[in-house]
Amino acid sequence: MIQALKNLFVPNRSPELDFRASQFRLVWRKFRRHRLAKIGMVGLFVMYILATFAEFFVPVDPRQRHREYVYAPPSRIHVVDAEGRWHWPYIHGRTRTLNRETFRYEFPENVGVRYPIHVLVKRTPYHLLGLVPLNRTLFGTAEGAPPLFLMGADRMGRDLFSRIIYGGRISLYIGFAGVGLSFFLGCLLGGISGYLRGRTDEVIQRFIDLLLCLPTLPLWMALSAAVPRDWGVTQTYFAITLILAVVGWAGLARVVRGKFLALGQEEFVLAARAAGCSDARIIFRHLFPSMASYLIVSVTIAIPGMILGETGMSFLGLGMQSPAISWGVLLQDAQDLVNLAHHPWLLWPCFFVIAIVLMFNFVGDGLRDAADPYARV
Amino acid sequence: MTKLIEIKNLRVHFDVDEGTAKAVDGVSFDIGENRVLGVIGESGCGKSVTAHSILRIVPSPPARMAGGQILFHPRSNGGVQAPPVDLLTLDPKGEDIRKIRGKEIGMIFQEPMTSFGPLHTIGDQIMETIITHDRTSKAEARTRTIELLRRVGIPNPEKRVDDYPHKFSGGMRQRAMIAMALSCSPRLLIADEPTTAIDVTVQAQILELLRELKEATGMAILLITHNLAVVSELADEIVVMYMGRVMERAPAEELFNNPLHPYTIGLLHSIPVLDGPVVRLEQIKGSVPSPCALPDGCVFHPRCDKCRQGVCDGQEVPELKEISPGHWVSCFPQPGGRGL
Amino acid sequence: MAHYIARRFLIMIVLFFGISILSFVIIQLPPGDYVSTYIQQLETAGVKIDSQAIERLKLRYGLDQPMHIQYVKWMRNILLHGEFGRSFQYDEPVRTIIAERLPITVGLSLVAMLFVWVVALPIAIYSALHKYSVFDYVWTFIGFIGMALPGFIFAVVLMYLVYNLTGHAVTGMFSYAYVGEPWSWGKVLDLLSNIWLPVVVTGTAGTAGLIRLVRGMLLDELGKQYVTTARAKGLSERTLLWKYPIRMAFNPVVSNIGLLLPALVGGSMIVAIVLNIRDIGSALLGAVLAEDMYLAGSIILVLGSLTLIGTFISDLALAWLDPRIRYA
Amino acid sequence: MRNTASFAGQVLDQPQNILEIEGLQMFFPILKGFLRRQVGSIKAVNDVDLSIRRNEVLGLVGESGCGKSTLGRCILRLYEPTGGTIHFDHGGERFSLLDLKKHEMRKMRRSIQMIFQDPFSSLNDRMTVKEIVGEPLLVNQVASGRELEDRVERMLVRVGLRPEHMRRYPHAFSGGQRQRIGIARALAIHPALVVADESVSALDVSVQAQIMNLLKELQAEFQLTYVFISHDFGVIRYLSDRIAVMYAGKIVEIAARDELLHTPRHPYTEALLSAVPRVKAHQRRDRILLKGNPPDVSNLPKGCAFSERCSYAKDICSNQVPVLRGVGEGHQAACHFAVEIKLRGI
Repeated sequence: MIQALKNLFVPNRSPELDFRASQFRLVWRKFRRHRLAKIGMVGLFVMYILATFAEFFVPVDPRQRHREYVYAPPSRIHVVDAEGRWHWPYIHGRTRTLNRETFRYEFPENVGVRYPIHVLVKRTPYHLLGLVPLNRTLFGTAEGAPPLFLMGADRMGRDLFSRIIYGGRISLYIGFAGVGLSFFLGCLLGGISGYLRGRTDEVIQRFIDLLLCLPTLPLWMALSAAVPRDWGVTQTYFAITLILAVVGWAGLARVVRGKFLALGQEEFVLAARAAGCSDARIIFRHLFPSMASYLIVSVTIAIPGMILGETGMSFLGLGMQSPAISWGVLLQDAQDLVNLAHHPWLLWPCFFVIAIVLMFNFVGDGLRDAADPYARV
Repeated sequence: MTKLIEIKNLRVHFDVDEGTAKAVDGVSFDIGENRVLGVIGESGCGKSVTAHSILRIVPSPPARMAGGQILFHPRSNGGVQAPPVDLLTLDPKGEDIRKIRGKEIGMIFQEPMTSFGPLHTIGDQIMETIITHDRTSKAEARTRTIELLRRVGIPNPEKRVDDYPHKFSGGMRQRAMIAMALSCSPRLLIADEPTTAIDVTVQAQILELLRELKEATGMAILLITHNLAVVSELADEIVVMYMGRVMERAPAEELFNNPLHPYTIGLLHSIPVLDGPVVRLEQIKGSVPSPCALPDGCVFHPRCDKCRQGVCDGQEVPELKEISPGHWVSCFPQPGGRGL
Repeated sequence: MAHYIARRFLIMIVLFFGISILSFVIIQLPPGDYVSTYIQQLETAGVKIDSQAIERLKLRYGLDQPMHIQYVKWMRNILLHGEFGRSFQYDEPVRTIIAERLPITVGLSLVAMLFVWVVALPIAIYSALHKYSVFDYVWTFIGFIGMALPGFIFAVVLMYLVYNLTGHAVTGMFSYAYVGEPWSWGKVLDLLSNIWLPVVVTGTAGTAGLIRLVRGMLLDELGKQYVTTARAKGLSERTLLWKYPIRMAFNPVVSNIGLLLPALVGGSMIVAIVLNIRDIGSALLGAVLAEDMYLAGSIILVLGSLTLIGTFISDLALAWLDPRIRYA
Repeated sequence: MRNTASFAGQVLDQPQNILEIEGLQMFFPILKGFLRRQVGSIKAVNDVDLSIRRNEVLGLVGESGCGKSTLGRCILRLYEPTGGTIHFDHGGERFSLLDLKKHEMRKMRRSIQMIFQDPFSSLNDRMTVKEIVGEPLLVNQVASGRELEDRVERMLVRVGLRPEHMRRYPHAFSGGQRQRIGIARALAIHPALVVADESVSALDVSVQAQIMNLLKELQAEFQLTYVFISHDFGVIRYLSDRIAVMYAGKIVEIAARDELLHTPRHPYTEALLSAVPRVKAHQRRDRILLKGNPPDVSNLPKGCAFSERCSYAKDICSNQVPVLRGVGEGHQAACHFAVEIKLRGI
C-alpha cells in the first residue's frame, strides 16, 4: 500500500545516468517517473486539444438557444431499450412540462423515438480555427434530432458541455498569455535587479514588496474598473491579460533575482567571466539556462493562478462578459444558491476549473522534483 | 589493557536507488581504556558511518545495520565487571542507548558551525546534556557548564555561556562542542573530523586541547579523519579504511615506519609534506569506485600497482591477518614479498 | 535590533506611500473625473444639478488642479482628518462605509489565519516526522486539492452540499431571524453556525500551502547537523524534536504571515461576496461596478496598509523568535 | 638578483616580472542601519605589493579570510579593486589591468586564466565538456568549428581524459576528473599566467596528488606562471618556487621556498609552520600555539594586525603598522623585529 502510494509521488531514480544526456533529457526522464505529473500532463494535453479545436469536438453550437430545453438536465444516453434490446448509444427527445405540484419544469423522455449519437456527424459547414473548412463534428445527434446535452442546458437552453469546451479557449489561453507577459516582465526586472544589484536592486525590490503585500484580488477588481464595459471580447481579453500580468510578475521577478544572486556567486559564472565572456553571454548562456528549470516550474505554477484570476474576475462580473464564453462567465449562473440547488449540473464548469488547476499543480510538482537532475538526495 | 569497546565485523548497508551501498562491510577493531585510536581514509570509506553506528545515529532508513556487533563494556561496579552490551541490539530511539549517548560516549562533529541549534544559547545546549544525564539542578548545571567552557579555553565563560552560537567563531564553537561532549565525563570520545573545517593555527589549538583533556580525564578517543598528519599527532593506534573495509591496522609508530598495505603506502606517498626533499609525489592511480559496485576480491585491486591478476581480482576477499604483534593487514601475500 | 526594527519601519512607511500612490492611480483610472461621473449618476437618477454646485464640488476635490496637488490634497485629508472622500453610490463618507465593513473582513481573515495554523501545523509536523507514511501521502494529496481549489468555487460547492444535505442555507453572517437583533447566546450560536463556512473556505488554500511549507522546512531541519548532535547528547526524540527542528519550523510560519495575510484577505473577500456577507469585499465590488472610485481606491489603500502592518508585526515576531535577527 | 629555479630545473637568464601589483586594496563596504549606510569596510586585501616573475610558481598561503582568494580574483578583475595598480606584461608590453576598459580587459583574459576550487560548482552542468573547455577559445575568437574541436580534444588528452569525453556532460565525471576539465578549460587558450585558487583542497588525498603532479607537468610544458593559492603548507611547498604568506589582508612575508621554510622572518610564518600537523607519530615538538583567532578584517588593531597573538610583540607593534621590507636576498617580511629575532623553521 505504502509502496503504491510512494510510487505516485516519488520519482524513482534511474541508476544509469546517461553520460551524454543533456539537461533537458535528464529532466524529462525524471519527470516521466512522476506518475501524477504524467497524468496531469496527459490531461492538460487533452484539455488544450479540446479547447483549441472546440468547433470539431462540440456536439451542439454553444450559442444556439433551445427554448424548449431551458434548464434541461443532462441527456440520458441509452444503449438498451425498454424491451432489453441492445442498440448503438442513443437518446430520446424530451418535452418540457410544468409539474403542477412543485411548479417546476420537468423533462420526461419521449421513449418512442430513438435518436442515435453519430460519430463524425454532418453539420453546417464551418472553418476549423478559421482556416480548415469542415462540415462534420466528432459526435452528436443528427441535424433536426433533439440536441445532445451531455452536461445539461443553461437558462437559455444552451448546451453546457459545448459552452465549457468553448470557454476553455479563453480560460485556458488567458493563463498562457498572462504568464507570457508577466514572465517577460519578471525576467527583465528580476534580472536587472539581480545582475546590477545596489540601488537599482533596492528600488525594484521595494516595488516588488509593494505588489506582493497588496491582496491580489482587490487589485484585480480595482484595475478592472479601468476596462470600459463596452469593449469587445478581444479588447477585454487583452485588458484582462494585461491586468493579470501587471499584478503577477512580482513573484517571478523575485525568483529570478534570487537565482541571479545565488548563481552569480557560483564558480562556473566566475569561470565564464574569467574566460572572457561578455555580460550578455554570461546572462543568456550561463545564468538563464541554469535557472531554466526553475523558471519553467514557476511558470507552470503561475498559469493556474492566472486561469483562476480570469475565472474569479469574470465570475464577479468584472472580467469577460456575456456573450463571450469563458468558465468564469459560465460560473456566474452558479452564483445563486437556490438556482444551483435545482440545477446542480451548473456546477460542471467548477469541475473543469478544479481539474485543470490540479493538473497544472501536478505537472508543476513533477517538474520541481525533476528540475535539478543532479540533486544529490 | 581493558577493552572499552569492540567492533566486530560491522556491516552497514544503505539501500539507495542505485542498489545497495555497502558503506561499512565487515569492519573490526577495538579501543582500550585511555587509548587513542585513529581511523583514516578518504571520503566515502565508511569511517564516519562506523563512528555514527556506535551511537546508533545513522539515519535508518536508508541505512541498515546488516550485521556484526558493537560491544560496549560498562563501568565496573565495585570490582564487578558487568557483561558487555551489544549496542547494535539496542533500539536507536530507546532509553538504553540514550543513557550511553552523551554520558558514556561523547561525540564531536566536523562542522562546528552547524552543530549547535541557532535558537538556543551555547550554555543552554551544554547544560541540557548535564541535566538529562546527571539530573542536577539548573543552577548546578550552569556552574559546571561555565567550568567546562573555561577548561576548553573559552575566555570570559561567565558571559559567553549566555551567547548564541552565531556569536562564536568556528574555533570557539569547536571548543564549545568539545565542552559539550565532555560535560558528563564520558569514557569514550568520538571525534569525527574534529579539525577539518578549521584553520591550521586553530586546529593546532584543538589538537593540543584534546591531548591535554585525554591525559587529564583518562578517556579513550576514537579519532576519525582523512588527514594522516592529524591522526599521527594524537593516535596510539591507527586503522586505515578503504571502501568500507579495514586495509591495515597497526600501532601509530609502526604504521608510519613500516606500512605494509599498498593503499597505506600510496596514501603516505601522496601527501606533500613539509620535511625532506621535494620529490615527485607518487600517486595512486584511478579513482574511488561507486559504493554500489565494489570490485570483486580486494576492493583496492583496480588501483593497486602490486595487483596480481587471478589472485587479487578473484572472488575471495583478503582476510585481515596479524602479521606481527598488533600489526594487521588485509592483503594477499606477495610471492617473495615482505611476509605478506 | 533597534536598527532592524527601524529599517523595517522605514520600509513600511515607504511602502505605505507606494500603496497610496497606487490607490490614487486607481481612483484616476476610469475615464472621466469624479465629479462628472457623479453628475452623470445624478442625472440618470433624474436629479438636476446647478452649475454652481458643480463648481463647488470641483473646488472641493481640487479637480482644476494638477494631479500631484490632487494627490497631496487627498492624502492630507486622509492623514489629518481621516477623510477619504465621499461615496456617491451610498451618498455617505467613505470612512463610514469602511468603518462599518472593515471589521468583518479583518475578523474573518484573522479567524481564518487561526484556522490555518491550528489545522496546518499539527498535520505538517506529523507528516514530516512520518515521512512516506499513509498519513503523509493522504495529506499531501489533500493538500494538492486544497491548493487547487479556488475559494469561490469551494464556497459555491460547499454551500450547495450543505444546502442539499441539511437544507440549511449558509448565507450572510446571521440567519434572517437574528439580523438587526441585539447580541444574545442564540445570536452567537447562529453566527458560529454561519461563520465556519467562510472560515474553512478562506483558510483551505492557505492551510494546504502552509502544510507544504512547514513540512518541507521541517524535513530540511531534521537533516541538519544540530539534530544529530542533540541525538548524540542522549536527549529523547520528543525533547529534541520540539526544542530544535520544530521550533525552527515556526520561523517560516511567522515570516509567512506577510504573504498569507494578503491571500486570506483577498480570499475572504470573494468568498464573502459569494456568501452574501456584507464585508469590505462586497463594498469594493459594488464600488468597482459602479465606478465609485473614491470608495474603491480607499478600500485598496486601507487593505494594503493593514497587510503592511501585519507584515511589520510578523517581522517583529520573527526578531523575537530568532536570535540571529535579534542580535544582528 | 638570481631567479629561483623552477621545478623543471632550468634557470632563467633574465628575471622578468609578468605581473606587478602595487598598493592593491579590495575593501568591501559594510552597510548597516536602516538607511544601509556604509559604516565600515571589510579590508579583504589591504595594500598589497607583489611581483610575480615569468615562469615561476608563486605560492600564496594563509588561513581562511586572510584575503588570498580575493587577491587572486582581483588579478583577473573578477572583483574590481578599490585601490592600487596591477601591471601585466603581455608580449613585451606593459598593461595597467585596472585601467583597461571592460572590452580591453576581456582581450587580456586570454593571457590570464583561473583554476577554481570546487570541482562541482565550477563547471556549468548544462554544457558539454567540449562547450566548457572550448568556451574561452570561442569567446576570444581564437578558434571555432573543427579547429576548436581539435584543440579541445588535444587539451583533454593532455590533462588525462579521453577524446570521447568531449560530448559528455559534467555529471558523468568524478571530482578529480571534473578538476581536470577545469584545468583543461583554463589552459586551452594557452594563457601566460594562471591563478589556481585552492585547486586541490576539495579533493581526496590520492586524487590531490594526481592533480598536483599534473599541474607541475603542465607548468613546465606550457611555460606557465602560476599564482597558487592554498591554505595547505604542504601543497604550497610542493608546488611553489616562491612563497608569500598572507595575514589579515596583507602579505607578511615573501621569500624563495626553502628560504622561507627554513629561515622564516615573520612570527606568523613561524607559528603557521609549527601548527602544520606532521606525519611523524608522536614526535613531540615544541609547537607554538597561537592564542585566539585571526582578527576581524573589518576591525583591525591599530598596529600590526598580528600583534595581539604574537609572543614577540612589544609596544611598537600595537602602535605602528610594520611595512614589508627586505630582510635578505629576495626575502621580505613585515615585522618590526624581522632582523632581530631568531625564528624557527621546519
